Amino acid sequence: MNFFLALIILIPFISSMFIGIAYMYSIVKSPISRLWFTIPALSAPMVSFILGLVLFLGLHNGAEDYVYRPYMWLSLDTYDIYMGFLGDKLSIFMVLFITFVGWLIHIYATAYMKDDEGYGKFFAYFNLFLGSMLLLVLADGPLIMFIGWEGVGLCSYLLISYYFEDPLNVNAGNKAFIVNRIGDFGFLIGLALMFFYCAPYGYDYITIQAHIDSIPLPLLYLVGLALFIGAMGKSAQIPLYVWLPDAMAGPTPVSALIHAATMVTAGVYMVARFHFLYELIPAVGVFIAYIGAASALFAAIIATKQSDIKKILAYSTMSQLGYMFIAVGLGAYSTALFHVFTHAFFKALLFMGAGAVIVSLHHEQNIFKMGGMRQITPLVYICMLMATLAISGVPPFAGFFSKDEILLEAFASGEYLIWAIAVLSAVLTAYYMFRLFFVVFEGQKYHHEHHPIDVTWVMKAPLVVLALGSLGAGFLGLPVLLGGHNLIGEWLAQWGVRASHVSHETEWMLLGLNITVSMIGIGLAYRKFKNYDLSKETLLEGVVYHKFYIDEMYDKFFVQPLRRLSERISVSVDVEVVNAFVMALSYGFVRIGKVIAVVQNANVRFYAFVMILGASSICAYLIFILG
Amino acid sequence: MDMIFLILSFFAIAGAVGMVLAHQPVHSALSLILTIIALAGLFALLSASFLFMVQIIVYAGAVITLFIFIIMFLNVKEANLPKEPNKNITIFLGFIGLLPLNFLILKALYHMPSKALVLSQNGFGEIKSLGMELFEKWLLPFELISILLLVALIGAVVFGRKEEG
Amino acid sequence: MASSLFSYFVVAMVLLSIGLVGVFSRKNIFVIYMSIELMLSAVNLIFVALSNYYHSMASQIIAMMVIAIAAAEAALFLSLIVVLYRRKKTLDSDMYKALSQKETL
Amino acid sequence: MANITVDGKILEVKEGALLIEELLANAINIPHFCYHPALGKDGNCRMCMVEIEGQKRPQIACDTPIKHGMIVRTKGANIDRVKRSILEMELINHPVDCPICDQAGECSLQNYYMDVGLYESRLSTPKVHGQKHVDLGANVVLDQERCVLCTRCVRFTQKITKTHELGVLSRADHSVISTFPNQPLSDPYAMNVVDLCPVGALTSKDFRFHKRVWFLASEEAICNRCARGCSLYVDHHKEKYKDEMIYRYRPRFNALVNGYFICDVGRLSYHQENENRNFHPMIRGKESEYEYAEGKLLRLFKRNIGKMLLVISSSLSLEEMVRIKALAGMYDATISAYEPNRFDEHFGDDFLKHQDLSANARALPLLGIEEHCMGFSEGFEQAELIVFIGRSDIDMVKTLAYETKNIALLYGYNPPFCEGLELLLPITSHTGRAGTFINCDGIVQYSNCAITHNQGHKKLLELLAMLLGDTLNTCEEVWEETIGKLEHFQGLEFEKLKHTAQKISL
Amino acid sequence: MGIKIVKREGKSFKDRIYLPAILGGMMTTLGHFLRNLRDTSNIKTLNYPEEQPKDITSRYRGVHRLTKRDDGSVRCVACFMCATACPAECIFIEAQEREDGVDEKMPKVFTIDLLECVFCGGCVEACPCDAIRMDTGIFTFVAHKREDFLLTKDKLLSFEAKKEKA
Amino acid sequence: MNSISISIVIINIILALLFSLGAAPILVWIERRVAGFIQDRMGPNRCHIKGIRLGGLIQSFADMLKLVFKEDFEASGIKESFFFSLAPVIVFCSAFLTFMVMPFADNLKIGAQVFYMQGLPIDLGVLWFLAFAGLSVYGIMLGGWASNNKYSLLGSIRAGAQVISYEAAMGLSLVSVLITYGSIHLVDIVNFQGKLLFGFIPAWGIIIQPLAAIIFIVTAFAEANRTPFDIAEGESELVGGFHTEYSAMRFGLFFVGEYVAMSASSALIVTLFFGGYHLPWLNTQVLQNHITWVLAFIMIALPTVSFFFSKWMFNNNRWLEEGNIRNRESKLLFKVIIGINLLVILGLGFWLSLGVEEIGANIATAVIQVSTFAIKLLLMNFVFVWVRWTLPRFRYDQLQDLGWKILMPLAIANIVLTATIVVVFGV
Repeated sequence: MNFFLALIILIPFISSMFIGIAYMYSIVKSPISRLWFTIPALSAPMVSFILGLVLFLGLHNGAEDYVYRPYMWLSLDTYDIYMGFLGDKLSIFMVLFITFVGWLIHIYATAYMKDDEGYGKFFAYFNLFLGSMLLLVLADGPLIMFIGWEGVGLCSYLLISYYFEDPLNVNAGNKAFIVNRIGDFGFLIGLALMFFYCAPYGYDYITIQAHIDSIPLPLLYLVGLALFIGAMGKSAQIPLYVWLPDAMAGPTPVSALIHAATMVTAGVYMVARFHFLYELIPAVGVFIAYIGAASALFAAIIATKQSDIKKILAYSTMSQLGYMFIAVGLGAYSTALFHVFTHAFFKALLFMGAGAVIVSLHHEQNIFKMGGMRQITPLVYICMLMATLAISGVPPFAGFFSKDEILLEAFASGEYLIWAIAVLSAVLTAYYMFRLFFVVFEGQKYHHEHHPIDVTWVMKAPLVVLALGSLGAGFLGLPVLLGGHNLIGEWLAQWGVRASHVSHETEWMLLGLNITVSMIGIGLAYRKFKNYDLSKETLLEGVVYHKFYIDEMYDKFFVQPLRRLSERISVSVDVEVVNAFVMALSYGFVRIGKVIAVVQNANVRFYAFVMILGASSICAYLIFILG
Repeated sequence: MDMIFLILSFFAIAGAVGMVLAHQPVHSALSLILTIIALAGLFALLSASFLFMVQIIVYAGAVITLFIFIIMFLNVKEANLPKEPNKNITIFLGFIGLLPLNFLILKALYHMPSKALVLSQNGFGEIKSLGMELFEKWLLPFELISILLLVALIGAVVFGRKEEG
Repeated sequence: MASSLFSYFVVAMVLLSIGLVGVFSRKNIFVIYMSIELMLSAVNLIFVALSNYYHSMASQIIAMMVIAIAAAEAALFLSLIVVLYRRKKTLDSDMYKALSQKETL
Repeated sequence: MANITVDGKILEVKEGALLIEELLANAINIPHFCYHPALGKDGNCRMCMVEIEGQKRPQIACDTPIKHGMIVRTKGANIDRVKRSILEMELINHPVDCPICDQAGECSLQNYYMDVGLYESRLSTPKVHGQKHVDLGANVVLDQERCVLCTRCVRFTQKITKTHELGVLSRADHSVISTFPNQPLSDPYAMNVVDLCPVGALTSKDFRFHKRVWFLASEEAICNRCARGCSLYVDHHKEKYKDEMIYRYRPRFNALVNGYFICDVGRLSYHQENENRNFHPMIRGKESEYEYAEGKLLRLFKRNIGKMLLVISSSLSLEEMVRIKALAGMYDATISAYEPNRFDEHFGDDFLKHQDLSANARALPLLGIEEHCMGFSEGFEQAELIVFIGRSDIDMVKTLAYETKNIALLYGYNPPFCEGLELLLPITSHTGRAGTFINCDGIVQYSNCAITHNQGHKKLLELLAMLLGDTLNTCEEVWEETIGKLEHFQGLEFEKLKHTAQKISL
Repeated sequence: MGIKIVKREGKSFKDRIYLPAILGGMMTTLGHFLRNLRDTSNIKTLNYPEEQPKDITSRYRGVHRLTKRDDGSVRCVACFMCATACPAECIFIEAQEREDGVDEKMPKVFTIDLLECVFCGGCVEACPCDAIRMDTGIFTFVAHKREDFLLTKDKLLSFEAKKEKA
Repeated sequence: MNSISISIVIINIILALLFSLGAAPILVWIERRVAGFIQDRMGPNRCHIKGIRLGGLIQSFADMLKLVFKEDFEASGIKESFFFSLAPVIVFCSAFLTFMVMPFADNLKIGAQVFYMQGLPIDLGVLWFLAFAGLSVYGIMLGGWASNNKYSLLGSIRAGAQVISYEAAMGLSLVSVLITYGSIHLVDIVNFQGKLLFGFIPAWGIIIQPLAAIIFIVTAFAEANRTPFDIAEGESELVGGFHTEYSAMRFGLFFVGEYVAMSASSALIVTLFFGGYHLPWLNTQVLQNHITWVLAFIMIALPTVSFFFSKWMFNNNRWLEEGNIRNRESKLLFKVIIGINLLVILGLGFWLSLGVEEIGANIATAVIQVSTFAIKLLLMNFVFVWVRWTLPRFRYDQLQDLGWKILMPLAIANIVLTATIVVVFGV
């Protein structure tokens, strides 16, 4: 069954290639039925999911971790690096929800993209994206993981700038790619450092774990930080988050896929994967937690003033990712992954619901131009309500349990500042999510420009499934306190739960607090957005609306100076120093060439003459010699 | 015999010199005809009667005719002829340059056994013997030549057609 | 004995030299081509003379084939000249440099 | 702007303008005699009748201001009947002597009759006869019988020249145009009335009976008599077995330069293009073949590198000047455009005539060609060969040092003398070649090549190309190669310039 | 409906090889040849200088003439209509002012180049004054020099119309 | 080299000159009279010497005289005076040389010696004709080019292209003929045609090789620049084509050259396809064996023919004026005919009564064959003339189409067919 690991990855890749070729054929030769794209696109994640399920059941029945190494990939001097896949509990867990949620998003996307000309292209990318993510997750070593890591980056770039006719979208894609490159740079440094020390023994997680001691401690800090920079890039943490809102330029299923199942969770997964490393350097962990907390709060604040429905959701993702990093940083990897799991459901639902709204309003994204959608798309309304409740942390929806656990971890770790920020963020989360919800679904109808239509069942069906997931996923991690077993916690016990030493009273208290906090947020939103007026905007709100001018600051402090510097260099140094040198050389050669080129005058008669002269000279010489 | 040989050689060489020196291509071509016909005479003198006819029919009758035809067809004006101010000097220099070459070859040839070449008796050089030889021993080259001619024909047609557009 | 093999060789050599000189000293593409033809004829003369000398038909056949090839060459060459002249409006062979320079025919 | 409907077509025109202006501007044929864009409306001929919706009777288009929404008809049975009646009226006393009338072929009356008239004459009473040959002075002859009394000529002397020489005499069908006693037509623009006259009443004594107009071909050119450079048509014809001749100059409308008129001096200056021409090259006073003389010129240039003075006329075209400059650069020669007799104060006036008699002197500073006496003298001292190009005032050299210098002359006309000239090479004259000229106001105009003489003399540009050893034989090539790249001519497109004059900043 | 199908001629094999048609033509000419060879009296050739043509009609376009006014002066007013109409451009006119008061304009030079004239009669049609006619009946005009074929104004005025035989 | 061989050579050369050069004025006369009769005209009939018109033949001699004595001038535009003069000479010489190899009679056997009855006793046969017919175009091209006249140049260009095109078809059509006859020697070819096919049909080329005959005749027309292939001259388009600028005897050489070329083409056609010097059913052998009867037949036939000719002459040879000097001609000619008849009959009778030996038989056979050849030649020339006055000129592209697209493939097909038959039936 080990080779199932390879199959899980290969199937999306093969289907992607197939769709791609079919798409090329349809463009170059003649249009073909869309079923040629749809069927492989939908079946690939499904098959992967089933395979994952088989593996999961195997693990569940107590099998060993699956390791599958089909062939040697690199043979560098003395180091041999295998193409290897690792199927332990963590990765199979990831595989399961990635493929499942991904599959739902695929189904949704078939309806969402049905009028698009690049239907086949889209699904080729989509499957490739999924495959890359699976490669990232199932890799048995950092190098293989890095392939998936970069593949994910590439596909995000392709998909974000999917509507490449508009330069804005292309810029967004570029931005995502470049910001990710910065993160990847850190990631690569970390990998390289690790490689330097661990490669002699082998370069897969197990070996690294075994030989982590060979890295000196100070360097270990550096490695941890460097890897975290990579995670920052992928998972959109301060300061490398800027690409995330812009990534909304892609089609909505792309956003859903990026935010729910694939890309952004890569950072969390990576940190969890290197838990053995981070456990050695708890200070870095705390740093990560602070970054996470800051991101959570920061994003939540920004989200309160956004008007683009997808951007709100994007910031909420960033905020939730902040929660996850809080957990990760504090060592509660299973908690973080639990939140990843629940988040996958309700965030996918949110995006797809938002997508449904957008579609029904003919691609209107401004929430203030929506309103009253309840009557039009009642089912979407219900699903969105459930998702919103879930993200706001209202019991018994999924978000409540995972978030509660994170808060518990934060409280228990003693970092009360982080805890406080997290709670504040929770208020804001409930606030901005319900703000969105009320504005979009309740309130005045603001769509006289459009004639809203209800979306098809192909779009709705995944919503329903996900809504059920948002409702029920939390119970998989139902804490012991509430009589649950915390199945996920147990499953991922290896990635430890540290919060067991908090007393039940405290837990109850925190639980209550959480509910209260959510209610406050919801209440605020309800009060404010019954009659909302955009014109009353304070300075602070303006700042918030403009996302704290972070983009502008980036532009001012990094982009512009660099651009000016390069311009200066291109004008002065390049022309006057480098060019002069090169030109002097070339001028010299040209001069010499010109002198020599006199004989190369393209005059065949001249060549013939010279040839004859040569022959004649030889003859003259012969006559001279022979006498 | 010797007299005829000398006269024909003189005409051949005179024609060749005229061809090289003439400014107008038509004059060159006409001088070349002189050479060709004189050479045909030399062939006849060497009792190669078929080659004599072929030389006249193919060279004088077809090739040079075609040549003059093209020259007239293009009808190049005096002003459009290439300017060759140093023509005579280069020709002279060329001859000087070629002298050693010729000298060496002739020196080598001088030691070949010398024998007068005369009109052969008993049918040597007749068309029949040439034909028998050609179609018995040289059939393949003959066919190859025919293919070559065909290729040249097609090539000429392809080159010469009107430019489209 | 003027009409010995050697004297035929002398005549052929002279014609060949004239042809060679013509090829590299004249610009007129027609004259260049005619010089080439002249060289072919000169070689033919040698072949025929040797045929007579050795009483062999083979060299006459070769001479005949040379003539045939010259005819084929003439057809191609002349059509080339026509094309070139149409495009360049000159017979100057030095102007036909399209392959050596950035210029079209 | 206003929209009017003319014959079912909607035109966008200027509100308040005269209807006839806009109709003519939109190329709608509307017969008229008395209206002229330069002289304005008068409304006496009644030829330009149009039907206007809402008006009971047909109206004259030349006195109808445009209103928005007007619906105008210029055709139709009704209006044709009106026009035919008016024409019949005009022709009651017309002698209908088209075979001997100089205007035949360009006569409005004739054209309108062919368009709408075509009736049998109903006249039985004898026609009123007038004088057939009245010499008005200043080369203008009046035929009173043919006159339709449009008074364009009268208004010309009133409005344009303000000399008031002409008037209408008598009444009714005895009305005639006339000068005042002992006051002949004498102003320097008088011959414009011949062009203005729509019929054959006023004819030019200079052109009268020389050629029927339908034989003439017209070429657009400009006058090179003075620095104004008026636009004109060169009417020329090559009779069988004879050399090409210019028969007249006619003014060509050019709003930037001369409007509708030219002066009489310029009009008659075509005579020098026909007469006084020299076609025979001479070498040291002996006639020679042109090709040989050309070779001689080239040899002269090659022999005198660095020792030459090129004395050029400032009436040469821009292209020629540029090429001469290149020539000077190539042969290391000095150029001078010094002309002592360039200005004539008596010639200039405040209308079209300009006191500077050179057609292209504004180009000299642009190209950096010396035009002062100093430069000439300096060049003269060093030179052994003096080449006069396009001018013949070699007397001034004669007075200085005739014996010691060789003089070559490239000139289109008869030079004052030929003895002692090293070389005299005829070139085509002003009308025999195309060129661009800059007039006194910095307006660049293109003059077409109008005539080609039988004799094989070359254009100056071709000679210069020969001397320079390249192939820039035409103005187009020179513009493309050099002039277009000069700073002052950056914005100009040559193709556009060929048809429209353009102003440049000097 | 209204379409008439016309058989294409010249497409059959017999037509395409030409030889039958050529032979047919040659038979025709051979027939003429043999007939005339046998007996020359069928030939209609006129032995011209000895035999003169007898059938020159009044409408025959002979050499031109210029008509005169009643007072014997030239009727032409040099309007150039004949020169304009002439397809061979063989009429050369120069106009001049007429001083005698009869008219304003008259030809100074009026020349017809008979070597170029195609005798189409266009000039006669074009003349508005009936000043040029081609009714002289002269069908041969022989001269030794080219200049003699240029009919000047005086010569044109000197021709008379051919007298009709009663 | 005895006196007999020298005299035979001289006779041969005289015959060749007679058939080529001497035929020219007669051909001109035939051309003009035939043209006249075909077009229902008289043709030249005025020129006479003391009333002797010979049906207008004198006109040709007068024209010749005129051409010889006319002022020979060159236009001032002609730069290449030498080539201008050379061109007609080339045309004339090559046409003349072409004729030189035609056999006028079978090889004459006198005693032990065998003589070729050709102007030049060369056994190259057909190839010689091909070679010199090809050369004659140089004259035309050179003349047209040297004239420095665009019409002339166009004419010469046309001539060049035409000759190159048709020479190919001609050579190819000859190949099949040569395959059939198995020789390139013209005497062999003619003797082959002396045989009988199936015992009663003369084995003439036109019967054995009809396709080759047609192709060859057509191409021969083209080679001789005769109508309908005279586009080089093309007076309706090119004024006079290559000879526009020529006058006097230089033109005369062109003129005569054309007729000589025509004569040569006719001779070759006759030789190749119409049995050459053979009378049908009477080949050399038969003639030599039955020479007595043949001579007797001539003695009877000659007066009969003369009678009918005289009758025709008195019918048609009249001048319209009574008493004109020209009207006496018929009587004079009648006397001459009677004289000739008497001479021939008396001579032959005398000879027959003496008895004919072998040499005499051979010589008589040769004379009869030469006459046969002359008559056939004349008839073929008549066909040339006849075609000229029947067919219009080809358009240039049609001409090239005909040459390359019809005649050439046909000739090749004919070669294949002939070769197949020869190989299969071993004939």
